[in-house]
Order: sequence, then structure tokens, then C-alpha cells
Amino acid sequence: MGIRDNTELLGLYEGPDQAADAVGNLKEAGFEDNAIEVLSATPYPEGAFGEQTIKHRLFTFPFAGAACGLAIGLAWVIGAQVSLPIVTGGKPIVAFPAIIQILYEGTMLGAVLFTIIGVLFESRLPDGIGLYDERIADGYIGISVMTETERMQEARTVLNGAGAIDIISAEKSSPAAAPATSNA
Amino acid sequence: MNNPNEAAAALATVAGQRTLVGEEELKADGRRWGMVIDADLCTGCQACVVACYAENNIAISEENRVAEGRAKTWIRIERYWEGEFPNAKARFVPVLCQHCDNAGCEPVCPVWATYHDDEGLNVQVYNRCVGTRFCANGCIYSVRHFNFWEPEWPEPLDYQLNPDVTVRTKGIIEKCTFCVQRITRAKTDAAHDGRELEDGEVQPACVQACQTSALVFGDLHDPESQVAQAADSDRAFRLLEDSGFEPGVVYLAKIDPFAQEESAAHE
Amino acid sequence: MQDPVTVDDRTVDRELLDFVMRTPRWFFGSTFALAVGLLAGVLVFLTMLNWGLQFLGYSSPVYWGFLIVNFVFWIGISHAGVMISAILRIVQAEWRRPVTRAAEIVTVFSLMTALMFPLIHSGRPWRTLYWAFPYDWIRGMWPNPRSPLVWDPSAIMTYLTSTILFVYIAMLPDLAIARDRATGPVRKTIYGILSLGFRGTSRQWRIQAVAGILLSALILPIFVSVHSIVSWDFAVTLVPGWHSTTFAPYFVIGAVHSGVSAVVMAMIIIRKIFHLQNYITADHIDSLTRLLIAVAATWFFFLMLDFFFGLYGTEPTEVDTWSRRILEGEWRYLAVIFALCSFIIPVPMWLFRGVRRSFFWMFVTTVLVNIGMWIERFMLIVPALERKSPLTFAYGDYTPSISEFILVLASFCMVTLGVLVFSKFLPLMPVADIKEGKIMKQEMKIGRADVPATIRE
Amino acid sequence: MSSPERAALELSLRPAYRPKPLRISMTNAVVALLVVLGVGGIAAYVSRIAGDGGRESWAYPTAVLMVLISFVAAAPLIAYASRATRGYWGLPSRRIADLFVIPSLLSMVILIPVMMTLPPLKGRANLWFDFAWGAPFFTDVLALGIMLVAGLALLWVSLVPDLAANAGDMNKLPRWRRMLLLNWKGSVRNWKTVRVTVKVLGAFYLMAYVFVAMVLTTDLGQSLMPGWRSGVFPAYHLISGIQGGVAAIIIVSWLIRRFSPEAGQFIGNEQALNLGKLLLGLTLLWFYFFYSDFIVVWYGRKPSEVAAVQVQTASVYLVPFLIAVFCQLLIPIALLIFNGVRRNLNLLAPVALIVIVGQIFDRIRLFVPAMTSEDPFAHSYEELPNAVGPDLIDILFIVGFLALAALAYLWAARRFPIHSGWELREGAMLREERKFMKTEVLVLGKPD
Repeated sequence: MGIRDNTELLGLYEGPDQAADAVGNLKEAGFEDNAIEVLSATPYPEGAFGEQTIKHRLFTFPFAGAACGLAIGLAWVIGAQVSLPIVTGGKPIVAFPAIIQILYEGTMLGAVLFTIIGVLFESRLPDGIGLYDERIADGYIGISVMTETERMQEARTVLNGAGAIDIISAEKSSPAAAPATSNA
Repeated sequence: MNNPNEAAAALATVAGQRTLVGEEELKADGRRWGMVIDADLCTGCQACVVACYAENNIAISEENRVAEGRAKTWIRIERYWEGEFPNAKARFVPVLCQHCDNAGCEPVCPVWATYHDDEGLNVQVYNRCVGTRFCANGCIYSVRHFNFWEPEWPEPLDYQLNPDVTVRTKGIIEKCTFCVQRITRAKTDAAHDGRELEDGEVQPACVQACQTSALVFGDLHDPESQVAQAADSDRAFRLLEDSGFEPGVVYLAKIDPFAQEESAAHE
Repeated sequence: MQDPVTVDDRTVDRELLDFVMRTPRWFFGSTFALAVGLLAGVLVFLTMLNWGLQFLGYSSPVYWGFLIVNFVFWIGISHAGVMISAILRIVQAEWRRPVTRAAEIVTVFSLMTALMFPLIHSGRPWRTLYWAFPYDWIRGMWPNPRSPLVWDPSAIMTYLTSTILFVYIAMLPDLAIARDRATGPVRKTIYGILSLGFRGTSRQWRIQAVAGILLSALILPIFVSVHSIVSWDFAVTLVPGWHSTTFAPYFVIGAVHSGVSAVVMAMIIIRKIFHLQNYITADHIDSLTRLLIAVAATWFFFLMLDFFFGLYGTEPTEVDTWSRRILEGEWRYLAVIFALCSFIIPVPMWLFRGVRRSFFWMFVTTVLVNIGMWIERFMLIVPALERKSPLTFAYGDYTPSISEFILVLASFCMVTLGVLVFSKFLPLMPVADIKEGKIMKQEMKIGRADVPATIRE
Repeated sequence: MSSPERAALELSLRPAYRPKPLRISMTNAVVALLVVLGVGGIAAYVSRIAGDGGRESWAYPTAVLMVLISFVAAAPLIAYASRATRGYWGLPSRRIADLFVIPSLLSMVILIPVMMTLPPLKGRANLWFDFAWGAPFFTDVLALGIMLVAGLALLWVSLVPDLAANAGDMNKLPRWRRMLLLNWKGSVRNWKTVRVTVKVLGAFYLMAYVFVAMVLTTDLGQSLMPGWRSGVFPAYHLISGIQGGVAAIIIVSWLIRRFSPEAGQFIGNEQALNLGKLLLGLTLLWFYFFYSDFIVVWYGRKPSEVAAVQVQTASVYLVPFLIAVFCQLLIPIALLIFNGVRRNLNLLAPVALIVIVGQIFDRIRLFVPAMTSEDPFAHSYEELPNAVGPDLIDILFIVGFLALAALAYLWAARRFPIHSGWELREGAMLREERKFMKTEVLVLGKPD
């Protein structure tokens, strides 16, 4: 998001419909899809604002994690028994029926951890520089557009055209992660 | 199914492994310490119990401890009554750690504190034990005892502690070791003199103390040994045999001529 | 939904985050009381650390007692939370929304509490800590992977870790809301950092939805494995009454039985003390209870399996154990209480709609179920040990000591305290989720009838 | 909205729709083949009855019986599940599942002679503890009978509205048919009756099925085999049965979509996806129940139990066991974790077929050793027995009865509407596409 020579504009809208119009107008004005972000305090059905459909590779993460987890588990369990090969209860040194549990847990743990990483990565978190405004929490919809500085004016007019109650640019508001002190 | 190890071995083959403790492996690496207890000779005199206390630094238990069921007796004489009052008969069964091949106590220990050594002993490693007491649950003979407190001896008994045996701290499990300290002593002596260990050279305290020599100790795999010959008897049986624990302690059934007469009379 | 929802959102946030933002007076009192209870347990633990376990009621051959029972009980409770939220997320049941977070939090804290008990009750806890985590690896001395007591920590750790992460991920949007609603720079900073700068972009919402279902699908198998492994602590031994192949599914479904009841109980309490009458309604309790009926029936089936196949072989030791459990001494009274509390009284009552929709009766019945299930674990574990083998000389009796009761009490205090403190500082209600429900809700007209309808994600 | 739902929706708009019985555009060769095989099966059955082979000779027939109990009889449970949870995905599968009760009638035919050959209960482990009169013969036959009757009743009630729709003018019908159709007027009362009855009967069928699974697996399996004593086994049988049931439904749905364009239009990817998920979950459960049985025995190492497990898995019946494990667990999981496979019925059907094959071998490895054990009164195996292979008659029996089951289902499918039109219409009424701001969303109604 924070590419240096680009500026981010955040327009606030009272209702979802104006916001949706704003997205449409921005597209018509020729701003590319992935420059437009819709900010809302509540999840709306996918594509409700006509924004671009999200592509993600979240489903590949658990498989990778499971593989790693299984490998580590296998290494640990086999290693633990071979490095200390003492007989207990007449059981084999490497007793597979007895170590399935640990392999299983290792696999699942790996899968979960990778999924969590995947979730953070896919939703672009942590994010300390994106524009934000507390009024969004009140149900206002924010439309953020990322443009080159010279097209800023144009974007501003488009956002205003759809009836933005307020427009924030990078200077005016502070990043979301920091204690936001805005004029809500 | 005569030999559960077969089954276990076959089962383990499913897991791509074969058990290391089947009969044949034990034969392969020689010794298998074992004991024969002749119920016919046992008089229930408890000498073995006392000897065990003296040899192995077992903390003395006062009445209330015994009442709590927390008395530590590595070997105990179980006395059962047979028949109704006028002709009731006492039966004595000395029970100690059976040093099983398929012990239920060994695999459940999370820290390898108890395992099977290559001479068939069921070893307890006090330093590793963390006192989960899982092994005590796994043992169907209930011969594993837990140290609920630091061991204490009333005067002057604390002067007779055996220097060869560690005093177990609180919070761990302890049990009969077949007097492993004597076994090692004998082995080192033999090695020092550069000779083989002879049969009967090693005697646990209980065996030594038994005046009717109802207890015989030795190497079950050496066919000449006393214990092997004693074990090879039609009276021989093992405690709770169908559990498949493969105990190293063999019992010889009591001979009771009168009982036979009675049963004959019944027929 | 066309007009701005500003006012609504304000009020929703205020009502749901009320307890986080403003502290009622009773909070301090109750926290203090719970802390005292917890402290009593800690004192008992320290005493045992110093003078050994002689203060517990254990004696040969009953080496496991109240503490392990309590361990199993809390593991059981911990199963409901994630099970409920995961299953409801997967089937996209609308009424899940207010329930999920609270259920997961109950899971987290009961798991932590359960984890304490094997440590407390082991002879040398300071060493026990070693093997919960691989230790001493320089000397090649690792834990024994063949021991069920090593399977246990691995399973519980996995479950705990994934549950906590799951809760955190699902909580990001609410943390963001808390950040915006918070007054005062300190809170703002903390929530701001915790929320990782979540802005609610459409991508973030999308991933939230996907992650919810994906993580649920991953956690469900873990949840099944945990209690199965706990049950194998008992089943792999040859103790008659423990050595039963039924144990794994029986423990799991029993855990769900007690756990879902616990969640219902918790929801009713939360509704009362946090004034969430508008958000937790009779419908939620009703739906949860329908789930409970199915669970209870399944549990009963497995109980019967365990019972019949315990007597099945007509092996004397097994039969002894069972007669000990349900016929002898004080055990028979316990058995009666158990049967009444965990099945006979509550389940038939739940069949009536009136009971399902009355908070009072649901509270009573769910408390009964949990009493019953605690006793069930007690009956499963202890009598079997008292009559472990045919060697009658090795018979023993078990009477819990006062210190065991204190520890059990302390465990209850610990869980309650945990949930209370959490709900003080973090949003216990999934605010964003509930708001989403408002948008998803639709009306459908069929003829003259209005049918409640929802948008299918 | 995918095409099947649209089709259903259009139906609901056409009030005069009559759900048609299945018209399969299939060559008669298949039917002829099935008939021939079926005749062979009947011949084998007769020869078994005639011959005094005793218990051993009924080993493989018992396996067939348990297969019928497993995936054929378990299929209606899926319909109940989808009704109880008001699952939209299950709508087209409901009648398909209900019809499976017709082939499962065959199980009774096999059960009766098998029960005749069982040794007396006294002296061997059993569920009846000496105080059930007429056990096991009477009790088991009764249990199975109740289950089948419940299944038939369920099928009949759920059929009533469709049959009525097809019957045309009720007043012209003979009296008995009107009675059979409950004097259907389509009144609110009629509908309420049908809805409630279908759910109640479904629950009842579930209970009956659980009980049957418990007693049959015990009387024909555990109690005959020395040392086999596993409390979880009935549950294992139950779960694997339901797994097979789902597989069977998948196969039938695929056949319908492949061979009958008219009926096939209701079966879409949504059903495939959900059935696939269900199959995956049940496959995992299969492993769970198998393993929780195995680990306890393996770890406990009680010789009697170990020997029993060894007979079923490790040594004696190793081959059928491995086939079962691969077909019921490994292959399905390896394929079903991919969404692509689950969503595509053409890929799902082969997996389902594999599962069914695996199940047949699984039942063989479980029940043949039990039926052929020399001494059911022994506490444990003295030494491991030899595997008993099927002879020609057994093979005829297996193939023949599976063919008969297929024929029975085919007959039912051609005789009755293959989709329960009323439920399809109800479902279609409760789902609609709406415009939500800039996007189309699917709205589902959930009446209470």
C-alpha cells in the first residue's frame, strides 16, 4: 500500500449505496481495481460494492504446514526412540501404532500454525500505514483509492461526486495501528 | 495361544517392527533372572519381608501408615483362607515384583524411569521417576509403592541402612529389584576373579532368609540351574497368567492330600 | 438496510463492549473472592511440594483419584467450546454468532486448568515440567513416545495453541472496534497494537470468513483426538473396567455432553450479568438444547456399549468392577445420583419446548448434567483401581481428603476467574459477527407467511 | 444459482408437476445379466439350505448379510439426517436414500437360515446373559423385522404426496388405493401429518438400525470368535455402514444423472459437494473407530484379544484386511481432500465404488473367521486358524445377492418417483436469488 510516490485518499460515505456508486465511478474514471479498497466495520456479502473479487491462496497453507509438522513429528518420535533404544513392556523399539498420536498432533499443529500465518499474510496484516478513520466504526463506509499524486484532484472530485461526507488524505489522518486521534 | 509373544510379534510386524523381547531373544542374550516360589513349602513366617526391609532400606511404616494402606512392602505374604471354619486352611502366596517380560508398568512411563534390562530385570530408575504413578496403575500385581513422604527410621534403625542401596526420596515409585545390588556385586566379583557367575551365587535377601527355602533364585535360561529345574514341574504356574504379562516368577502349586481325598470323596 | 446504520452500530457496540469499557462495582468483589479460592489451591499445592503427597487421600492401589478425575472433567468441558463454534461455523448456522467466542473462551481456560492437574498430582512436579516439553536433549534423553502420558501433553498443547490462535484471529475485527471505541490513549494503543491495524477492507473480511471455516475444519479432528488420548491413559492398561475399546468415543461424546451443557450454563450467566438480553435469546438456548438432546442420546448409547461389553465376557474381575461401581457401598448412591443427574432428569425435560426456552430450567438442568458427569468420571476411574486384580490382598479403598476438595474448588475458581478477567479486558461478544448477522438477515414472503431467511455466504 | 436448483424452482412454478418414476435409457442386457446372476444367487442359497453344511458353510453368506445391513440398510439414515437438519443439499438424495429399504429386505432372507445354525448361547460370551427367551434367534429376527417395517413405512409415507400427484383424480381410484394414499387431498392437515410422520419414522428407523447393528454384529461376530471382545465394534460397524450408505447414494445419483436426463436435472454440484464432504468425514471416522479398537488391544497385549485381532488383521485374513484399509481409508482420503474431486460427481462416483468394494472385503475379514471358528465356547484361540476361502457356491452367493439387491433397487426406481417432488418443490420455494446492492446473493428461508 505505502508506495512512496503514491497517495492514498479515503472518502467516507453515510450509506453503503453511495459507497457502491463511488466504487463504480472510480472504475469509470479509470482507476484500476486493485487501487480501490472498501473499508467497512461490518462484512458485506462479497462484491456488494462492486469491488474486485478477492483471490487468495489460503487453502495451500495447511497442506504445507501438515507436511512440515509430520516431518518434524516423525523425526522427533523416531529419533527419541532410536537414540535411547531401551525395551519397555516387550514393545518394539519403533512402535508405530504407539506413535501415530504424536505424528497426528504434529501434523495438525503444523497445519494450524501455517494457516494462521496464511491468514495474516493473505489479509495483509499487520498493517500500520493504511488510512483509517474512526467514523467507519459508526457504520460509515470508507472508500480508499491509491493514486499517483497528480491524479489526486481527479480522485477527490469523483469521491465527492458520489457524496462523500469527508475525504481524508495521507497527511490528515494517522495510521490505524497507532492511537488514532481523529476528529470524529 | 501358548505364547503371547508370538501374537505380539505378529501384531508388531503389522507396524513394520518385531518385538525385541520374545522368548528367543532372551535366550539369545543369555540370562533371564527369575524366581521359583514353592507355595507348598511357604509357612507364611514373613522372614522374607523382614529381610527385604533390612536389605533395601525400606522406610518403616507405623500402624497408621499401614491403616492408610501406604505401607511399603516390596514382598508381601498374601494369606487366603480355604474352606469353611472348622476345617479352614490357610494358604500363603508371597507376592513380589514379577519382573514381567510384557510388563504393563514399563511402556506407560513417560520418562523411561522403568524398563526391561537385557537380563530380564524390570528396572526402576529412581532419579528419572517423576511420580506419575501410571506404572503403579498398570501393574496388576500392585507391587509398586509410592513414597508419600521422605522416608524416616525410628532410632536406632537409622544406623543399619544398607550403604549399597539408595534411600528413595519422596514423590517417586519404588519396588522389588531382585536385590540388583547383590547381582552386580556378584558379577563384579566374578569378573574380578575372571570366572563365570555360578548358579546360586546370587541370592536376594528374601531367598537367603527363607528357612524352608521355598524361594529359589537364579537364571531361568540356564537349564542346569536350580531355579530352571524347579520351574520345570507340573505344579508350576504363574500369577494371573492370562494377562500375558509373562512374569519371571514361577509359583509351584500347593500339594494338599486331604483336599484330594475330599474331592475324591465327592466323586 | 439502505439507510445509514450509524445509530444502530453505536448502540450495538456500546451494549456489547459495555463491560470492557466501564467496570461495575461487583467486578472487584467477585474477582477477589475467586482469587482467594485460587490462592487456597496454590497453598495446598505448595504444601504438597514441600511435604510430599501425603495430604491426598491416595493409597495403594488407588494411586489416581480426585485430581485425575478433575483433569478429565475439565478436559471434557474444554471440548464443548471449540466443538460448538467449529461445527456451527461449518454448517453456517446463523444462531452461532453470539455463542462462539464465549464457548471458545471457556475452552481455553478450562484447558489451562486441566493442564495444571497432572503436574500438581505428580510426585515431583519440578521434574514433570521437563517431559511436558522435550528435555535434556544433549544427553539424548527424550520423553518416551510410547507412553500415553506423552501423547497427552502433545495433544493438549496442540489443542490449546490452535484454540488460542483461532480465538485471536477471529477476534481481530472486534479488537479493531474496541480500538475505535476505547477512550484514553493507553487502551487505544494496546487495542491498536493487538488489532494489528485491522481496517476492515473487503479482502480482510473475505479472509476472515474463509479462515473461520478452514480453521474450524482443522480444529475438529484435533478436538476428537484430545479426549480420545486422555481416555487411552486408562484404556491401554489391563485394569478391569479401564481396558475397554469403547473408551475413546465414549469419553469424547461424554465430554461434549458435559461441555455443551457447560456452555449453555455459561451463556445464561453471561446474559444475566452482562445485560445481553437482546443478543442471547431463548432461540439460541433452544437450538443449543436440541443439539444437546442428540448428544445425550449418543452418549447414552456409548454408556450402554461400555456397560454391556464390560459384563459381556463375564470375566470375574470385570464383573467385580461393575458391581463395585453400581451396587456396593457408597458407590451405589453415587451411581443413582449420576444416572439421575446426567440423563434421567434432564434429557426428558429437554424434550419439552417450554423447558428449552426457559432460562431458569435450562440453567438447573445443565448444572445437574455437569454434576452428573463429574461423578461419572469418578465412577469410571476410581472403583476400577480399588478392585484392580483378583489378588484380594491388593484391594483398597479411596476416600478423598480435604486438600483434594480444596484443589477441585480452586480449579472452578480458576476457570471462572479466567473467563471474567478476559471478558473485562477483551470483547467476549463477537461484535462484528453479530453486526454481520443484521445484514445477512432477510425477509422472505411465501403467500401470506413471513419466513425468516438469511443470505448464504 | 446452479442449474438443478433452477430446474426445481421451475417445477415449483408449474403446479401440475407430476414427479415421474425413473425412465432409464439402458440396454436390457444389463437387466438380463443381473437376472442371470440373481438366479445363480438363488440357486446357491437353495443349495446352502439343502446342504447340511452347518455354521461354517454360511460364513460367506453372513458376510453378504452384514454388507446388506451395512451400506444398503444404512442409506435411509442419510435421508433422515438431511430432513432433521433441514439440509438443502439432501433434497434430491432423500428419495434415492429411502428406496434402499427395498433391497435391504433381502437381509431377512439370509438372516433366518443363518440364525438357525448358531450354537447355543450357554457357555459362551453373549449379550443376552441367559435371561432373554428365544435369544438370539427370535430377538435378532424381530429386531431386523422391526427395522425393515419402519423403513418401509418411512418410504411409504414419504411417497404418498407424489403418488397422489400421479394418481390423477382420487375419486376414480378404488377404495384400497385411496386408503393407501391416506385419502390425500393436499390439505394443510395432510401436509403436516406427512412432514411430522416422516421425521418421527426416520428417528425410529435410526434407533432400530443402531439396535440391529449392535445385536447382529455381536451374535454373528464377537460371540462366536474366541477372545474377540470389543465394545466399540458395534459403533465401528455403524459408522462404516453409514459411510457405505453415503457411497451408495453417490453412485445412484451418478447413474441417474448419467442415464436419465429427465431425473438427472435435479442432481447438481451442491449435492455432490456435500455428499463428498460427508464421505470424507465418515472415512476419517472409520479410521478413528478402527484405531481406537486396535490401539487398546495392541497396547494391552492380552493374549486372547491379541489373537483375535491377529486373526482379523495381521496374519490370517491379511489380504482382505489390506484391501479394506486401502479401499475404505487410504484411497478415499487421498482423493477426497481435494475440493475438485468432491465437487465433481463424475470423479466422486468411482471413489464411492471403491469404498463399497472395500466394505465388502471388510465384512468378509470380520465375519468369516467368526462363523468358521472351531470352538466358539473357548476363551481364547489355542492356535491361529487357517483362512477359509470362498468356494464356487459362496462366490455365486455373493455376486448373486448383490445382483438381486441391484435388481430390487432398479425395480423400485422404475416403479416409484426417484425424486420426492414435494420436498424438492418445498426446498425450491424457500430459496431465491436476490440482488443485494451490486451483487447477486442466494437467500435461504428457514421455517420453524
